[in-house]
Amino acid sequence: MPSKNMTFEPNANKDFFSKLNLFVQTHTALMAVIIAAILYIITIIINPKGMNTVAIGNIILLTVILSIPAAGQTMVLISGGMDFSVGAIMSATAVLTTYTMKGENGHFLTVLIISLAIGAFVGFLNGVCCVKIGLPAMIVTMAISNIVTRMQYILTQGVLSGKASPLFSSTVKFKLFGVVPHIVVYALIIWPIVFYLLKRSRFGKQLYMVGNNANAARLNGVRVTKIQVLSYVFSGMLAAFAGMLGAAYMSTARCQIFDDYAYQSLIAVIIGGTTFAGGSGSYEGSIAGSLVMILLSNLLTTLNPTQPVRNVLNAAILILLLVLYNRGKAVRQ
Amino acid sequence: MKESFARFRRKPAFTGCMLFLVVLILNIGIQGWSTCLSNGVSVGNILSFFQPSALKSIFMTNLPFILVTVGQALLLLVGQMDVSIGVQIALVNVICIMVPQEWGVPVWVGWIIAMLAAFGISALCGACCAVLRLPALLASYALTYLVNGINVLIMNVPQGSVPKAYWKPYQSTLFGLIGGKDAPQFLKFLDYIPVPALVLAAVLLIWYFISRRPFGKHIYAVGTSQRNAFAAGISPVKVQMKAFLIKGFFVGVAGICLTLMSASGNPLQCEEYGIKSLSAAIIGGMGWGGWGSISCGVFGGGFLVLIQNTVYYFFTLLSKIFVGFSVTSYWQNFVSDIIIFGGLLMTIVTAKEQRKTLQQGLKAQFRRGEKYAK
Amino acid sequence: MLEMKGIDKRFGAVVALNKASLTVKEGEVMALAGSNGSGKSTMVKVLAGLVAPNAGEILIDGEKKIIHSGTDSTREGIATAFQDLSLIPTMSVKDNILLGCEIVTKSGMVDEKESRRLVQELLDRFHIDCDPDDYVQTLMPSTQSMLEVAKAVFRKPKILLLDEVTASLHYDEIATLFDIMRELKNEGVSMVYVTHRMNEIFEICDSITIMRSSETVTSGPVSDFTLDDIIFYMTGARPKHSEAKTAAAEDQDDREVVVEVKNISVYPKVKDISMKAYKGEIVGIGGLEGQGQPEVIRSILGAVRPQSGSICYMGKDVRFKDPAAGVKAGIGFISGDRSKEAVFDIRTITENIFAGNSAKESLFAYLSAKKVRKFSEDAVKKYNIKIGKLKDPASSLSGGNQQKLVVARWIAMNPNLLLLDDPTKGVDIHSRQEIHDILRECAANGMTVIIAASDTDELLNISDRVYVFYEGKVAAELSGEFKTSEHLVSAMMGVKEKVQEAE
Amino acid sequence: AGDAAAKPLKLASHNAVVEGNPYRVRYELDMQEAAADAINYGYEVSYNSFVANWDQSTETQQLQNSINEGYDIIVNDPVATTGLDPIIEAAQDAGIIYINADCAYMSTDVNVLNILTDQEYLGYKTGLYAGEVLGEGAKVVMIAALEGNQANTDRQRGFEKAMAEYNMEVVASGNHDWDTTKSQQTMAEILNSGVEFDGVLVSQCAENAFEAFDAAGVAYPGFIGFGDTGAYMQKMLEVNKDQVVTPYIVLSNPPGVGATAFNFALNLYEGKELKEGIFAEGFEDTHQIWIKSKVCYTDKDVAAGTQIDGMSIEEYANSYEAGDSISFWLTKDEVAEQYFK
Ligand SMILES: Nc1ncnc2c1ncn2[C@@H]1O[C@H](COP(=O)(O)OP(=O)(O)OP(=O)(O)O)[C@@H](O)[C@H]1O
Ligand SMILES: Nc1ncnc2c1ncn2[C@@H]1O[C@H](COP(=O)(O)OP(=O)(O)OP(=O)(O)O)[C@@H](O)[C@H]1O
Ligand SMILES: [Mg+2]
Ligand SMILES: [Mg+2]
Repeated sequence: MPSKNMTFEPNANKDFFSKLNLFVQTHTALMAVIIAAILYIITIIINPKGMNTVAIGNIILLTVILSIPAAGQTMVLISGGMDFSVGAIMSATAVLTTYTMKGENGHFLTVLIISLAIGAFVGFLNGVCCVKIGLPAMIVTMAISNIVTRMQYILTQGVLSGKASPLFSSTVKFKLFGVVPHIVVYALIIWPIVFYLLKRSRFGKQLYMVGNNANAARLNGVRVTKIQVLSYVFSGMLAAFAGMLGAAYMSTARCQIFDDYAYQSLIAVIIGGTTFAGGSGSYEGSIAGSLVMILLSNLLTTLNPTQPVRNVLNAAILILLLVLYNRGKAVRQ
Repeated sequence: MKESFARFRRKPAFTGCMLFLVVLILNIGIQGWSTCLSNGVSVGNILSFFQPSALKSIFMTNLPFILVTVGQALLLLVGQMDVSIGVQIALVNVICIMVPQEWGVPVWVGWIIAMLAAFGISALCGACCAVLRLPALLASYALTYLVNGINVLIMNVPQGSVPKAYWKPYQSTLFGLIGGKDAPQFLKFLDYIPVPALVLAAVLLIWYFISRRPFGKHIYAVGTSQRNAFAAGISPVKVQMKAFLIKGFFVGVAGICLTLMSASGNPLQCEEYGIKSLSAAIIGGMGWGGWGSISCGVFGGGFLVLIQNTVYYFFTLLSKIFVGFSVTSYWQNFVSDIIIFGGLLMTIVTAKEQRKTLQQGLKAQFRRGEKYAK
Repeated sequence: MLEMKGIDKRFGAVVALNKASLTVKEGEVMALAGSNGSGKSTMVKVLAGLVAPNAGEILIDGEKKIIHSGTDSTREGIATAFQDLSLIPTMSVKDNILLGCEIVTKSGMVDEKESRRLVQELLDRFHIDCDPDDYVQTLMPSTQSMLEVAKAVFRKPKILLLDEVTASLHYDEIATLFDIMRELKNEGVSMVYVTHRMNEIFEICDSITIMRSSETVTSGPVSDFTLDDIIFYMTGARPKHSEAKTAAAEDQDDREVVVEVKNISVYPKVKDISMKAYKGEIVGIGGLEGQGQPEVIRSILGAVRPQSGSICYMGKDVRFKDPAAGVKAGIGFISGDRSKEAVFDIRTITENIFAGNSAKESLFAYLSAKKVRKFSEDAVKKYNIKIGKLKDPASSLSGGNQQKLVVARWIAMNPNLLLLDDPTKGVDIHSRQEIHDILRECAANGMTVIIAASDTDELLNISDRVYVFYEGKVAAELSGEFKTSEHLVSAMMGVKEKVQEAE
Repeated sequence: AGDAAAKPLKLASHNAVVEGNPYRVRYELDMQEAAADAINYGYEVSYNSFVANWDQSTETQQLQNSINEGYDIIVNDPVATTGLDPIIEAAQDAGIIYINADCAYMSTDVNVLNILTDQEYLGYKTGLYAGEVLGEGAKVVMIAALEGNQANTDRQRGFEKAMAEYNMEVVASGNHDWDTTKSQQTMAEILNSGVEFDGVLVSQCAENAFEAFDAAGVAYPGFIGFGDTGAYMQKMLEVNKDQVVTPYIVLSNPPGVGATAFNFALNLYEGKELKEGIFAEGFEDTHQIWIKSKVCYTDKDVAAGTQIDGMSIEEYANSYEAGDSISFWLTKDEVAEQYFK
């Protein structure tokens, strides 16, 4: 039976843009790295002094912190959901960390266990509401994150109190050879776990299946609800851990300190090629996307515009990035 | 009667309406009780919710939010959304104040320019979401930064004022408008009709006429399936752009109402309306794309507004019953957020109704099929 | 009247149309035939304005036309009933039919009264039994299909495109449809009729155009073609008439019963169904569409909960709480509704083949990339699936190959019991044959197969024994000498007495 | 205290925001304390607080509700500098004592008392000390608070005045919007940019800006200020323990200003009259009373062993929680003595 459907187009002299577009769509992670590189090059062209060990260390540190909630966000998006509560969970565990540690060493394990439990619980709640009950993920995770935020205030009465333990802080902040911050050690633990989950376990395979076609996955014997709820739970736990690292980085933590990470992580993940529709995406893309977000902010500071102009520029660049990657399909093909 | 109620139960606006009514009754009760405790029991106090001044202040202060929620509902209908809707109101407000102040033109000219700005920014958002087909959530989030920046560039600190001749009518009741104490007393009942309520009614009436045109059908088609609408000869891009422009109209009116309420300008306000209006519309019964109606927006917006009011009186009441109980805002916010979450959970009820409808529909068909076969 | 010349269309790397052409004369019904993925629907969509061709031209009445959108298409007098429907489920029947051509009063408002009258007229003409105010999503699939056609006809087209509209229609509905088509033909309307059902081509069509692998291979009056000719042009090979294997019905009783369904009912369609399947047997389920076949199959899998009755699997009463439980117990399920229930279109071919394995074993155990690749390479080879690269998305495959992918996914897992729900729906003859061969081989190796199929010939061909469902009950059980087309069809129509007499 | 004859009095405190803002949290706590303290003057004050979450509509409605509820005193820290004229008129018509605190209310159409902290002074004082330690023509980083906010504008005016006197040059700038995270992030990004500077001028939230130096592992700046939290005071003492590494300034932007405003209200409630000439120069038409920061010290004062509230500076600094900012408020008697006839 002749089948020519799969013949690949031999003459490749199509116009440059459609080729570029195809490249962007198929190599999203690589594209994110390229954009990051472009942003960095622009930064140091504008300000050659910007290329220094301090800056590089800082960029690594912030990228690692952002890449952790982005990991959870990636899983949730792949499974077809969306998690807006990562910011609130991060803030909550950050506040909890400083509140419990009170600047003394030795509370790490307690804090870790409680934080992960909180993350898992909130993630579970998100999962149940979005998946089992079937409410719109964006709205429900936002509503739940509001409640998480209120709990922070009730716990601390809104007062900034306590401090991360110096030892814990130093495991995040101190620099190897004056450049590489110690936080990479945490990254070396978390990243492989995430890669393992997504690429080398049936959980990952099922996650993609569920996100792509939940109905088919179910009839194929996948426990769809379980997988989706699990993705929210993992997202909650990862965010919880990121909140602890954030607290170590900031030393002190007020309520709502990391709320912005909800959007930040979402955009990072999207720039990394994961789509809202679910079923596709990769964690390497999300890490690269995190790097783009950090370098973008760095570039804007280098340009040193006034706050309103900075906002306008930020918007313009974000839209540009979205145009590059995330245009929906046209109705007419 | 029973029939029409059953039909109503299957409508998307059902939960929104029920939630709204429940909170309304709660509000009337708690507010009345709270007032009784301070001023002694009397019919007037029990129904203190209906005092002209109380009614007026609810409408006056919350009209912008409700209008914006209606706009958001319209966007949800065509399968879009706009979280920058909040800063857009601030933009309108800023222009309303700054244009007359800086250029010395009459106030109403400023308003027209502000309206045009609302259309312009909505068209921009529409261009991003409908024409360029960017994910609406992220594109409009990016626009939040843009509009915010523009607002501060136009007006760096809160300032300005509106002549009393403009804001006074907005902040009065229909009775006040026709002359207040000088008006004939038999028209006193008009005191229960705040002017902002009339504005709301007018805007909804305009919408009613728009929705009865073919466009009113097209928004559902486009929201449910762009491809199928396109196949039927409807341009999804055009319909979505139109929806964005109509939303621009809502935002413009909302911004002017806000200006009349505060009689001044503030570049940094209402930002959270973007997300809040989205939750409100969902609580009101909207789905993503093609499911719901404008009334969902009205009910959802009203629900959130009344929650806030009810919680205020609830805590006041507590502090009156338990002497020495002092209210910290954490608990107030906590309680209202829990209630909002509860409201969201309640939307499952509509989902259930819809499922039931589907089943009933199928059952009827099936029976008919049996008859047909014989 | 209508002429399409040299139409090219690529979707990314996939070539859907390659210099395809087609000509329709006035007042003629032209059949557009071709195996799955040969580009029929794409041709139709080019005319409907949904697909932008990369090259080629469209002539209507000799004039060159450019069709950019549904509006353009309507303006040129073209109306389309799509294979995957174009109705809006959340809108009422009335609004759907009038969508894009609303009746308005002078003031520009929609004239609801006049709309309802016109729509009611149309519904009567098509014998569609529903209210103009019913929401489309509450209607049965067959009614929706009819509405799709009615909607197209309402536009009073000069050219009517019907893309596999009969796939889910009942026989009486098809008769109504053909009547209307004849009427339209007399009015001079040209029609393009896409179908996989060969008998329909001979019944209603005047001419035929056959496509293969994105190209138009031949066309001419239907009278010039025999069935074998058509199949030859579609597949490039003459069909070999393989003889159905009949199992000896007598010695059944001492074989092991793998699954036994006892008096189950599933609201609303299944009322009281009992059936059993023995080890190594292929059991067919026949019947008109909507008699409860999918529900029964899904209750065995655990995807649907029966209200009453019991299911006995491997000698034990079971009640799987979800398909995952069924799969764990060694059941596999293959659905014919590829896009909704089987294929993960944006995932790679590898992942699609491995999907069965992915679902089964422990969630967090290590899975080597090599193992996954080997698994799928083997399956692709063994089942002769035509692919580009293993890393390509499943959507790059033609429909028939996608279906083989799904079959391979489960066969490779060697399940104890394989359930198939109309697995060859819309699959071309050639691929169908291959899938049958695979199933026979598996059954010979001891796998039990239960298969529901809408095509009677296929059903008789593949199965050892056939249960015929009618109105949620078993109307007949056919095996041995009773397994004939006549018995099957009369049972399907609910003509019970005859069958019983024969038994 | 606590006599049975205490007169019941209802106080409503309205706020633009409380959550997420340690300053406003303290503001509320101080007000609560002042309200409790009023028992000594024969008032049993029931206190309720309402937060508008930066929404003027909510603010207006809550004020209207408070008017309907018959509160005696309303102290408002407003969302914006204008926009409440109608509601203030309504409150005053109802015989309620309405006082504006902390953030200025700038409308001239209504007669409202504004009890504010002298923000210009904070900027000016910091700038002057920076000039003193860094010398003429120093290069500085300027991290301002929230663009478009009145207090920020006033402070910047003070900073600029001092910078002009010492010819200082701003080589990098940013905003922290009173957000501690942002303060640290902005400082970190400025450090990333590799720009060279002598000192850092920051409009509060200095502790987090300073934290960025720690995180980046670079040498501390030649000056930092001003800050007002426990964390800041303690950190600066620790850094400069053995020798002065980074000269700094501690200045209080007292959250207690709301409590002070309440005590103004109490005096007004008793019918006392304000003295003449107490309004800030140039702001007479908006009736602004600027309260100067009472707590102000630098590294030099630490070396000199200056005492605050009868404590050494170390003791004073350690008496604050990390996140707490320095606060004080004027009692009813102090207010009466300084501002009333
Ligand atoms: N949107 C699309 N994106 C990518 N490939 C597509 C798309 N639509 C169709 N194709 C591919 O184009 C080819 C032709 O598809 P088409 O739907 O026209 O086939 P068909 O003849 O209608 O088949 P069937 O009988 O199964 O309906 C197939 O290989 C299909 O996979
Ligand atoms: N039972 C149902 N099944 C399917 N869809 C429904 C059902 N009920 C309502 N809808 C959908 O919800 C939409 C809104 O319904 P509704 O009747 O409330 O709209 P409306 O009357 O136009 O709105 P408004 O509230 O502004 O008067 C309908 O157009 C339809 O798409
Ligand atoms: Mg209606
Ligand atoms: Mg087709």
